[in-house]
Amino acid sequence: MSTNETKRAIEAVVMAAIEPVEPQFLAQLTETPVDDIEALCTELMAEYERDGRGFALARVAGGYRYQTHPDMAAYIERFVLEGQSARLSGPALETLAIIAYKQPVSRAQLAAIRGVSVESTIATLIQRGYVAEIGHDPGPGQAILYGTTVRFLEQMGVDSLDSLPPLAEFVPDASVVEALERGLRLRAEDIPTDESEPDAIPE
Amino acid sequence: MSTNETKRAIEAVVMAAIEPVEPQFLAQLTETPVDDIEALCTELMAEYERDGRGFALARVAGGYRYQTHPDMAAYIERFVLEGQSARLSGPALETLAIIAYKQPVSRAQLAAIRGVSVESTIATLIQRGYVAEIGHDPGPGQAILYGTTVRFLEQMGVDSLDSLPPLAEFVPDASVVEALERGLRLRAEDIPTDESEPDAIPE
Amino acid sequence: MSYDVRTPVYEGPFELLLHLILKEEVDIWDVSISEVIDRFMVEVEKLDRVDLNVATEFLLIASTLIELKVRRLLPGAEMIELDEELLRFEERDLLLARLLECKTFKDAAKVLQGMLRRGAKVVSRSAGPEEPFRSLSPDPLARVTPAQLAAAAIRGLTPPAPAPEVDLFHVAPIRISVREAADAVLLTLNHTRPVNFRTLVAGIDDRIEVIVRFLAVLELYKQGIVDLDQVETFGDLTVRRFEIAESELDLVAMEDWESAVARLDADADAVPAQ
Repeated sequence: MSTNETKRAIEAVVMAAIEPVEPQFLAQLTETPVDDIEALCTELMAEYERDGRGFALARVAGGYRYQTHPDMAAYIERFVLEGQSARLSGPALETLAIIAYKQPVSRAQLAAIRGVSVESTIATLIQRGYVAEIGHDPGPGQAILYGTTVRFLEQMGVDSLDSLPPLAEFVPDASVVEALERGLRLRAEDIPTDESEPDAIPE
Repeated sequence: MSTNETKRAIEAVVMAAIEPVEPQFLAQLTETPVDDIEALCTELMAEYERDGRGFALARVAGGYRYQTHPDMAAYIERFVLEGQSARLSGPALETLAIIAYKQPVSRAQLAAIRGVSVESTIATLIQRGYVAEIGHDPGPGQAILYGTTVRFLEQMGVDSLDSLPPLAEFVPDASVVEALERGLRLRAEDIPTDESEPDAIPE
Repeated sequence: MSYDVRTPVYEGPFELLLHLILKEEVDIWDVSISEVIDRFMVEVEKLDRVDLNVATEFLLIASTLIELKVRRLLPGAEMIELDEELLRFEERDLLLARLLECKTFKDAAKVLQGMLRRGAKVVSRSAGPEEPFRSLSPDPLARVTPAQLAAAAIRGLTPPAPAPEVDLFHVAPIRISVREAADAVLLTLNHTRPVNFRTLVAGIDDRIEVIVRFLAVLELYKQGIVDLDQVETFGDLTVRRFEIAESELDLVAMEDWESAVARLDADADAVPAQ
């Protein structure tokens, strides 16, 4: 791959990333030595500075990320205070709500319930500090399990998860129950009491 | 504020945003006429393209956003891995097309055009966030009316519904109409006679 | 056209009909009725699941086709009245229009698919502002109440395929009940002078309303309030009110019709107007 192509790939990947991207990851992705990645990133930083861009490529703990240029702080402050960046999308809120009520829950379970990939939604929720990894599924997959944080409770203004409104008479559909059970060793209280339905218990 | 300063501010703000930023908002933040904002954004787009950046500034869903350059899709695919949600089925796409062009539209109207029940395809489209309930029919039935969402525009990468190709482009051409007419003709006399159009007679 | 690489699985009757006519070049009229049905059934059997709505639509299309074909084969076709002839063209044109509409959106869907595919090749920036700006922004959850969270949970946990709902849409066109229709008929028939049924339904465009009015006339006949006469088969139906009704108008009996009308209307909903 040409140097130019590698630079473009770095730009694209860092632009798409929510968290800083490790140079090792960029090296692996572009099949380029890490030292070259670092050199190319330094070049990019210089280019943006030279071109007087309003953003910058920064080396922070954990890797590279795009951020706003310090000169533009005044605009960003006003922009951020306006709250445009402070909206939780409908899908994100729904995923958060499922995690809140059904924790601990794995990414695969969430994807099965939501019917779509939840990668970026979970990343956003973790970044916001509402959700955290709270353990691993003891089953073969050792899937990461997610749950809500203390910060989540604070922001919702409730003391504990028990203080969230109950989902009333809402009974999830069998497919949702199945999705929740699949791939997760069940906690005792989750095991369906109806023993006559062995199908509901995951293999 | 100098033109250059405005451009930098646009770059910084759009970089910090999580959804497309309306030009009106950029105009307000930088105290610059909207027309100038649009012109500057167009300049920025051209600069990134000229410099062969791995990202692009795009006009989507009524605003500006940074996104990865389409040429970099291979790296992004590897990067987001499971991030790509499953493709839509043919029926779901066709229902989506009808909603996109005929909105607001009720389930009954959709079913009439599709010739089948659209329950589950609408549910899929809503879950994907492409379609939402956008109102109720004022008539006696108070039927729910559906329309496309901002997310749909974002996913399509278009600025507004007006940017979709006009439906007229898809109206079947004469040969298809003729084939259908031939297939559905009522009686032998309906077939054009030799003198007029010999091609129309089926073998 | 490389579109149809998969085993054709039809989402609906229009799609199937499109396929039969455009791809297999079946001339619905040149083949025998049994062959039309056979081909139709072969395709229908390929459906991997039977959806009652779909099955009904298939039946409807199949019967429309057969009806059109049978009419053509019937002896004495030359003697068909002009408006009946026109009606037949109207039916054909309706089917044609629906097929064209189906094809139009099928093609539009392909373009949308391409656009969505291209759209999926880019990832938009969603990292948001970095610190310290991030902490400046109002917390999005601060505006969410616990009740809204619970509502979001229910939305999120509701499976994609909803339980079939009773769609009241089809109820809308019904503006008149048999009972009301009977009142309207009696109002027109306030003399014993016979009135042509056509007169009784003059100005009514909705097919269902015409049928409801006809049902009302039948009920009034049954109750001995009006007399019916038809001089020749398919001739005009005349309705005449008895000078002295054989009985009082039985309102309860009228109500029995309403469920039948509701069914009728539901059927009509399967054949949407235009």
